[in-house]
Amino acid sequence: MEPYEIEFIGENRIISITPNFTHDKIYLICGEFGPFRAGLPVNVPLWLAIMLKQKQKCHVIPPDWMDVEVLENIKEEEKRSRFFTKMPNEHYMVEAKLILGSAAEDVPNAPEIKTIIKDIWDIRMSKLRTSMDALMKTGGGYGRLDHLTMMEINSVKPLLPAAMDNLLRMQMKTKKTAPSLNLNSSTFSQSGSSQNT
Amino acid sequence: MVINCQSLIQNLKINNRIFPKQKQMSTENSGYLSITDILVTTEKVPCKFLHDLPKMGFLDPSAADVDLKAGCSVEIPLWLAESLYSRRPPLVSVELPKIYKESYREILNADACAVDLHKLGQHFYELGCYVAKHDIKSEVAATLNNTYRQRFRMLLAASMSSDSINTMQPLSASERIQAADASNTERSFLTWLQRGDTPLTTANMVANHRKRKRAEMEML
Amino acid sequence: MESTEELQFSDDEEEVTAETVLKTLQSAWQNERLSPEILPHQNDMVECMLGQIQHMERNINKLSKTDLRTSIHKMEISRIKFIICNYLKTRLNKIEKYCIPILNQERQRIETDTNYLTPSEYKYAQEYVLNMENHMKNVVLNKMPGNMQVFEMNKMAEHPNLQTHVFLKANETINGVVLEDLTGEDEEIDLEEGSQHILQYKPIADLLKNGKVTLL
Amino acid sequence: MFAEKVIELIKEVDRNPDTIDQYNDEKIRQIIEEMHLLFKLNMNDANATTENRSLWTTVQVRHSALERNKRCILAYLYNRMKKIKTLRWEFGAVLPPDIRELLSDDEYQWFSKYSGNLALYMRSLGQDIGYSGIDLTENLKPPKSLFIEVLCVVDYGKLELEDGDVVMLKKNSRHYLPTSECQTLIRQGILKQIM
Repeated sequence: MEPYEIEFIGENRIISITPNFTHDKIYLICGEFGPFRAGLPVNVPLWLAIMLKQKQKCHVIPPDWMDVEVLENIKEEEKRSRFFTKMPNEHYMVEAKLILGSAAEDVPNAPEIKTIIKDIWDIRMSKLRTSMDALMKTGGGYGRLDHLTMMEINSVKPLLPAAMDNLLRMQMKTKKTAPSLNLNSSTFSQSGSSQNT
Repeated sequence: MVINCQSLIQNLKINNRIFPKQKQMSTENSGYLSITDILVTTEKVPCKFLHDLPKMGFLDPSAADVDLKAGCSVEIPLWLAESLYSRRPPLVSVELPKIYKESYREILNADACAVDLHKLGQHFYELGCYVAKHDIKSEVAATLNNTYRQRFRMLLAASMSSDSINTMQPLSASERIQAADASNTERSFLTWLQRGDTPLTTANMVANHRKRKRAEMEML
Repeated sequence: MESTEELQFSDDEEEVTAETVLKTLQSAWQNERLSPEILPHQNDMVECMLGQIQHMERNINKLSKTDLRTSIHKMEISRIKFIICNYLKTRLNKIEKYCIPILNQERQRIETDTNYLTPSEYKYAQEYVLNMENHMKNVVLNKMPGNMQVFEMNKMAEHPNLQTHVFLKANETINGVVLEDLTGEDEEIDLEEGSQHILQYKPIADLLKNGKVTLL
Repeated sequence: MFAEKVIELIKEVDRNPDTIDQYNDEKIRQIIEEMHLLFKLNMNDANATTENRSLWTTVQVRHSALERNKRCILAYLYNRMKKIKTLRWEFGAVLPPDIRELLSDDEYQWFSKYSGNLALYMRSLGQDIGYSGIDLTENLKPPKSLFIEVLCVVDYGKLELEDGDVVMLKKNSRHYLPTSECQTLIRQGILKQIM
């Protein structure tokens, strides 16, 4: 999948906004949202929040985890742990990119937050590359990847699954018991005769 | 609003139904129409003919005879070698190309990353899979496996590097494709991250034909 | 303009909202995109969503152009249209690529009423194979020497690689998934609810079709 | 050596994966000629195998070459078919003349049949609930905004929008248009999105 498709999936997440307008409930196919009261927080899907923000109809309320202290802790924990830590949000990268991209002024310390999130991403990706190399070295055909987010998983495609496929294919093709691959396995026959030497 | 889609429920139920186990081919697709497999099987391998082949002297460029005699060694394309080997009894015995022989296997097993597969074996893995069965000691299979696993870190490095020419240089044809795919993934992630929005773009073939047309016009 | 009211069914207690249908369709799309083989169709979900869109579009026309809701509804419709188009197109790509084995299996599945393709998709696949065969015969095969003229269906068939490795998340705990090993030492693993794995597609194909795992 | 000419065809396909070349009528003809020659030689030698049994081996070698030629020609055709399908999705049902002439007459006929089958399928979508079909060549990317700014790259002419407005698309003119109504023109390289 492409990153913008993962973003599309992540855009369904619900976040809070403070609208600057008043409106009754809006009935969408994906659920009902509102009522909207100017100044009062309300939950909407991320795509709608961004859309309203672009129309200057709301402030985005940053999710709890979008905070320097919280993120610094996550970053330290990620550095310390051999494993992948559980992220506060399974689309953290998408949410960060969209909110910091369209509503940076609603997020205190936005530039720092941006940097820390990218740091966390880089630490996790480097860990992921090390794990991939280890997995291939042991010749594994199976791996467990708890807590990796969809965007992170996507960033090792097609490399990791293709490499595992290649190893397996080579093993299958060179297996002694396997019948040899005949390119032209049909036997020659002509006008009904099928004699052979 | 009440929507009457009766069948919807049935469909939700289908999700809980156990689907019948299907019979599936367990092997990879034969690759009959695969361009890659065709190119791999064009590579030449040394063979020893076990029977006389009247009128086939031209297969051996070093001999002037009309006929090819049993016992002579000739390099022939893999597709022909495979076909002649699969006859009962086999018409040829296939020998290992040098990259799969013991001296190279030792080098590969010691440090696979030091070997320039671009120079020594464009289709190292693919060709290796075909010729592995001709190795009596069956060490080729292990070498292929081992080489690929060792060299995986070269793919990782190539996919991360901005200096693609140098890191790609020693890779085999299929390794290059994997490294290029991986670096595309990396690039499209970075583009996504840096740009606010991904613009709608001209379709690939449309753009490439335009480019080619422009290049042709400029040449005139 | 209400569309999220519960859809009601006379013969069943189950209630399905448009929201649920959309979620089901979305995960069908995701799984279809990520699985090597074609999955059972979800035509009822697609049609139900198309009906919702139609209904919504009619209502939008009643709103004034400046009404805030107009652009919000239009955006949501665009999003759902993207899912539907991409989902159907993904299926079409697989149907074309693996047309020969898909048609062979589908013929058996139709007999047991467990078809994977919609009637339109089935018709499309049949016509597609026929056109391919005719083209190859007309252009080259018929001009080849006698015994070379046959269109060899089995050789021409391209098969999905069911041994390919996929990423997945377990929607519920599943015990005893058997991972085949070529050395003959099969390994059994448990997939705990919420856990994520990379493994071969084949042993989890049925779990995917039963909604027990989601591809990532 | 056998079946060498056909490899030139295969390399042709391999070289330019993102464009389609002129159909190589002449080479196909030559390869089929080679096949007929091999076949004739085999017929003669097969009849002579009673006197010289080792000729049978020679027959088998030629037979392999025949199979190889067949496989490669079919792979050439098949890979072109894949590209022709892409043409349908990217350019639409009407091909620009300079692209059209890269296809053989038979290929163009196949293109028309493919296009017709696809149109039939797309028209069937949603028919049961009163739709007149869905165009799957649209909505290729997730929507980000309802309107986008575009630059017109060629003199295209009038474009009538769903709401009845008519826009004149002239080279280098800029427009603010509904995303859903200019996606196809962007794909076809007529409009370019301005970011």
